[in-house]
Parts: sequence; structure tokens; C-alpha cells
Amino acid sequence: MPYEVHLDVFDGPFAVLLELITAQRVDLYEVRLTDIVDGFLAELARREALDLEAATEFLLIAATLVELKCRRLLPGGDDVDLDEELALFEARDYLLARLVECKTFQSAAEVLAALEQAAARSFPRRSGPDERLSPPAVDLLAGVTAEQVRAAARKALAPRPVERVAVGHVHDDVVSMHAVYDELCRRLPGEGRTSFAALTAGAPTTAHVVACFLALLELYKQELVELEQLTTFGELAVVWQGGAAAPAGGTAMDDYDELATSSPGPGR
Amino acid sequence: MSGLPEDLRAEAAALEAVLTVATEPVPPGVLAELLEVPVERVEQLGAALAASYEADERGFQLARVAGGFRLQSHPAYQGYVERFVFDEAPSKLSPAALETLAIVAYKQPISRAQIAAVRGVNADGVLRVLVQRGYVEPVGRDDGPGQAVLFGTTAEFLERLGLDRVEDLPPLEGFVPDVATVEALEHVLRPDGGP
Amino acid sequence: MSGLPEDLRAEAAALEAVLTVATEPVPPGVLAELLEVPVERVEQLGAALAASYEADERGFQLARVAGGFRLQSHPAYQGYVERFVFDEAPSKLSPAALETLAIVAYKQPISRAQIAAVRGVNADGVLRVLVQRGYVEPVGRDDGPGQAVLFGTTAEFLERLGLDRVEDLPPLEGFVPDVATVEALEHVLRPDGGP
Repeated sequence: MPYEVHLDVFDGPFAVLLELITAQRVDLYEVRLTDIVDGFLAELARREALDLEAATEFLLIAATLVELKCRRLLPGGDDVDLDEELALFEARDYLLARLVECKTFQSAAEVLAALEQAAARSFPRRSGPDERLSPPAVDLLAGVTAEQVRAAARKALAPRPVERVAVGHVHDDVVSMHAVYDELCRRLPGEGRTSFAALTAGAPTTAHVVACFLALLELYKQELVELEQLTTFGELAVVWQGGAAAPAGGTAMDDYDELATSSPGPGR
Repeated sequence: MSGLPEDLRAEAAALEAVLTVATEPVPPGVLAELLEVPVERVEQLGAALAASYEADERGFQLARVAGGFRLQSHPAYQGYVERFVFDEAPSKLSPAALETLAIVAYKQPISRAQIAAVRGVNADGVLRVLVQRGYVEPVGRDDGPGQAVLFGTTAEFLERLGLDRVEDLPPLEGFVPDVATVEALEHVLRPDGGP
Repeated sequence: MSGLPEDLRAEAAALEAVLTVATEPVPPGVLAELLEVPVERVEQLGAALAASYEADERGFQLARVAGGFRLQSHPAYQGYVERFVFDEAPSKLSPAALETLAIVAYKQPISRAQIAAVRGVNADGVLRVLVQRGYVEPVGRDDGPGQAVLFGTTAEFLERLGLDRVEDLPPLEGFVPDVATVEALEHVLRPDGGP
């Protein structure tokens, strides 16, 4: 039968993490983080198209795991920020709750499948009344036009929806690295010493913040800015080193924009 | 299976199961093949079952109709059945029925299996309604294995829509059907089990 | 109607007759009205008939599905019936689709966003497949901002699973991983590495 629903097996990141944990049956202390990361990467590679949503969730989970593992490996210090500590516990509890919920519904799904399989062994009677009962002479086609028949045919013969994960909305704000770089080159000479927070205060989206960060790294590489961060997650100071005039052009940033434009976009 | 000779019971139950799901009278030959018993045995089973239903005063009977066996409601309860059927009788075609009718109209002649393949679900019940109402009828048999019955629309259907010929249906132009649909229509996929 | 109490027989036969011609599960209320008896009486008749079919080792059974009674073939004769109907079983649902179905079944009414939140990924595609299969349907809108469409399971879903009501689903509490599993998960995520 050619009719089949094309289902991509699409597991959420929690399902994948759960699988990794239960398959490896080891504790985070013993497992090499590279194994988990490799597992994630293999999972991502298995998917044919880049899925930003899933990739982001994976990244978040991987980051939390790395953080947890770091905590375990490093001797605890008294200087640990209480807020940070609480945030980590929160992230951990969140992960745990999600894993438990995920496992719960996985088990429920297995039972639904078993129920369906059991029910499929019986076939319902669907014969309806026989010809000894002539149905009342109602014209079931009353009011139906040829046009409606055509519409019904189109509907019945139309391509069936193929399961696809929409990522269109994720791509909406395309930020040009080139433009951000140029903007920084114009702005920084006049600022003297400033901070990353100040530079990104007016950023409309997270993508702009990321772009600004990447542009700063590039400027740092070109020795046009000095970056200072005294404490983890502390303020990132930015000091212009390039003199009064802005450089001719940020050709170095073309690589980024090329990357951005060549990444698979949504099929609109 | 009380009331039936011991040696018939298992086969009789299998026969019952098949007749329960059948939507058309099932020829003894088909049943014989399914149960892997001689046709005479099927006749014997059928007669024994029919007699036991009658003796038990069941609400259904096993009838010999149109060259086959059929489970049907007992005439004694015709009143209930009629009220049930007429109360539930729709005054217009369901969307599913209209879709099936449209598929038959545009893709005729078409087999039960092809309709099911296009619709993605079994269309037997809906097709029955359409045949019963005289909008659709068997128009031939497929050459392929199984020689499936092929269905087409009737003169009644055209008349109701105010059309002279099937060709007068508005064209499906500019319309690209599903790949799976095209495949379903190109192949006769399996023998159509109907009588 | 052997095996049935004398006083139930006539009504049970009428019920049998109606179920013989029904194409969908028939709610007890409809049967009660037809037979002009209280709903409790219908429940009693149904239970008595179902028990007598089972005791008689009939090829059919009377099942309570999707809020009604229906006649269906006995699972023991699945082999014969399958060969007879040639019905391709609907393609199996993927684990992801089943999981989404489970979420909808247990958390209905539930919005797209809520499903996605549980699964950790966008569930639009999976949901579309489930709606198309007729297992899930929009059942209303959220009162909150955005008035998200809320989804629930259908009668078709109940029929496919052989359940009478959504409430008959095995309780979700039974699926919560046991203490040992939760502890194992917790251990993996423990930041201090302690025992």
C-alpha cells in the first residue's frame, strides 16, 4: 500500500538525553563528557536538516551537564556565588523533572501501542442494514454542485501533509555580522573604555548580542580592542586600541556572513 | 457454541468471526478456502449455525443470500432495526462519503482497494452507502490478479448533479495530486476480496 | 438465547438485531430509547450478552468501545479475519507520534505549545499526522491570551485502542518511573558527586 505517513523519528532532546543516560548506565562522574557530547553530535548528524530548535535545546542540556561535571571535578570553594549555585540547582532540577516526565510519557506511549495492538486483533462489524431495509428516499445529493464534487476530489487527492518541523520563525531576524562590525568600528573610537553590557544595551534581539560578541572577538584578534573580564560572568570591559580612525572595512567579517547565508534556511 | 455438534464448533466460530466483519454475502467457496475445509463442510457449518441461531431465538440470523452467507438482523426485530436505521439516517452525505464519491467520479473505473489507498482508510462502508443510494455501481472487473470489482458513477449521479456526461465534471486542471495517490491509482495493489 | 435469564431474552434479541446493522458503537442511551427500557437495563443486557458469547466461545464478541456497544470478531480468529478483509493495517505510528498521542490523551485539552513544552521540541508535524489519522482533534480554545487551539482525543482514538472512555486509560501515575530509576537519574545529575 503506497499510502504511508512519512514520519521522521523525531525525539526531543530530553528523550535523547534519557536514552544516553539509561544506555550508558554510568554516573556523570565516571562518564567522559566527550561521550555525551559525541552522542549528541551523532544524534544531530543523524538528522538530515539542521534543526535550530533541537540544536539549541541540545546545547543547553550539554552546557548544563558540563557545568555539573565541572562542579564535581573541582574542589568546592567558599567563594561560590550563591545565586550561581541556586541557578545551577534549578537547572539540574529542571533537567531531572523533564527526564522523569519524558520517561513517564514514554512508558505511557508503550502502553498505548500495546492497547492498540490488542484492539487490532478484533475487527468491528460495519456492514450496516441490508437491502431489506430500503433507506428513506432522501436525496443525499440535494444541493450538492459539481463544483463541490470537484472541491472534494481536490481535497481527497491532495498531497498529504508530511511531518516537518517548522523552524521558519527561528530564522526571522538575520543579523549581518558585517554591519555589526562596521557599527562597532564607528562607535568604539569615541567611547574609550566601555563594557559589553553597555554596547549591547540597545540590542533588539539575542542574535544582535551574539553578533556583537563575535565582532568583538574579531576586533580582538586584529588587536583593535582590548578585552578584560576579572571574574567569571563578570563585566566584560572593552577598550579601543585602534586609534582615532576606524579601519577601512571589516572584510574579515565576510566569512561570517557567508556562513550565515549558506546555512540551510527554511523553505518558504 | 452450545447446540452445535462438538466437532463443528471451532470451525463454526471461525466462520462466525468472518461473517461478523463481512459487508457483503460471502460465497461458500471463499469461506472454504479461508477455513481450509471442503465447500460441503462450509454448507454443513452454515446450516448448523443458522439452525442454532433460530433455535436460540437470536436477534440475528444466518441467511443464504446472493450466492453467499450473510449475518443479518432477524425479521422479528425489523421494527427496532428500522427505527434505529431511520433515526440515524443522515439527510445529506457525510464529508467522507462526498470525498469517496468525488474520487470515484474523477478516477473511475476504480477498485475498492484503490479508493482505500487514496483515502488512506478503508472505504467499504462509505462505498456501500453510495452503491445503496444508486450514486455508484460496479462497472467491471480489473484484469489484474484478483479481478477486483471496479466502480463508476451512475446515471442517477449525473442526473442529480445536472450533468450529461462524466466528462462534463469541472476539470481538475492545474491540480497536482499526491505522489502516493498517483501510485495508488497506477497499481492494483492486491486482490479485492469482495465476492 | 440459551444461557440468558428468561426475562432478558426478548430484549437481548432486539439489542442483538440493532447491533447487527450498526456501523458504529451504539451508545446505551440510544439503545435504551429504542428498546424503551432504562439505560441500566441496557447495560445489564449488554453485559449478559457479552458474557454469554464468551461462555459459548462464539466467533464474535460484544465489546464496550468509545462510549457504546459494538459487535466485533473475536481476537482468537484474527488470522482468518485478516486474511478475509485484506485490510492493510494503518501504518504504525512512530515512537514520537505515540508519545505525543500519550501526552494529548492524558493532558487534554492541551495546546500545541504545551505539547511542545513537554516534548522539548516543536510538535506541529507530529500533531498534524495525528489529526489527519483522526486520533486527535481541536476541541476548543484557550481562554488566555492568544486563545490557543486546544486538542483532545477522538472517538476514533478510543475505538482504535478498544477503550470505552478516556477515563479508562491506565492511570498516568502508574508510568512515573520508580524510585530506583529516579534516583539513578538524579545521581547522574548530582553536582557534588556525593553518594
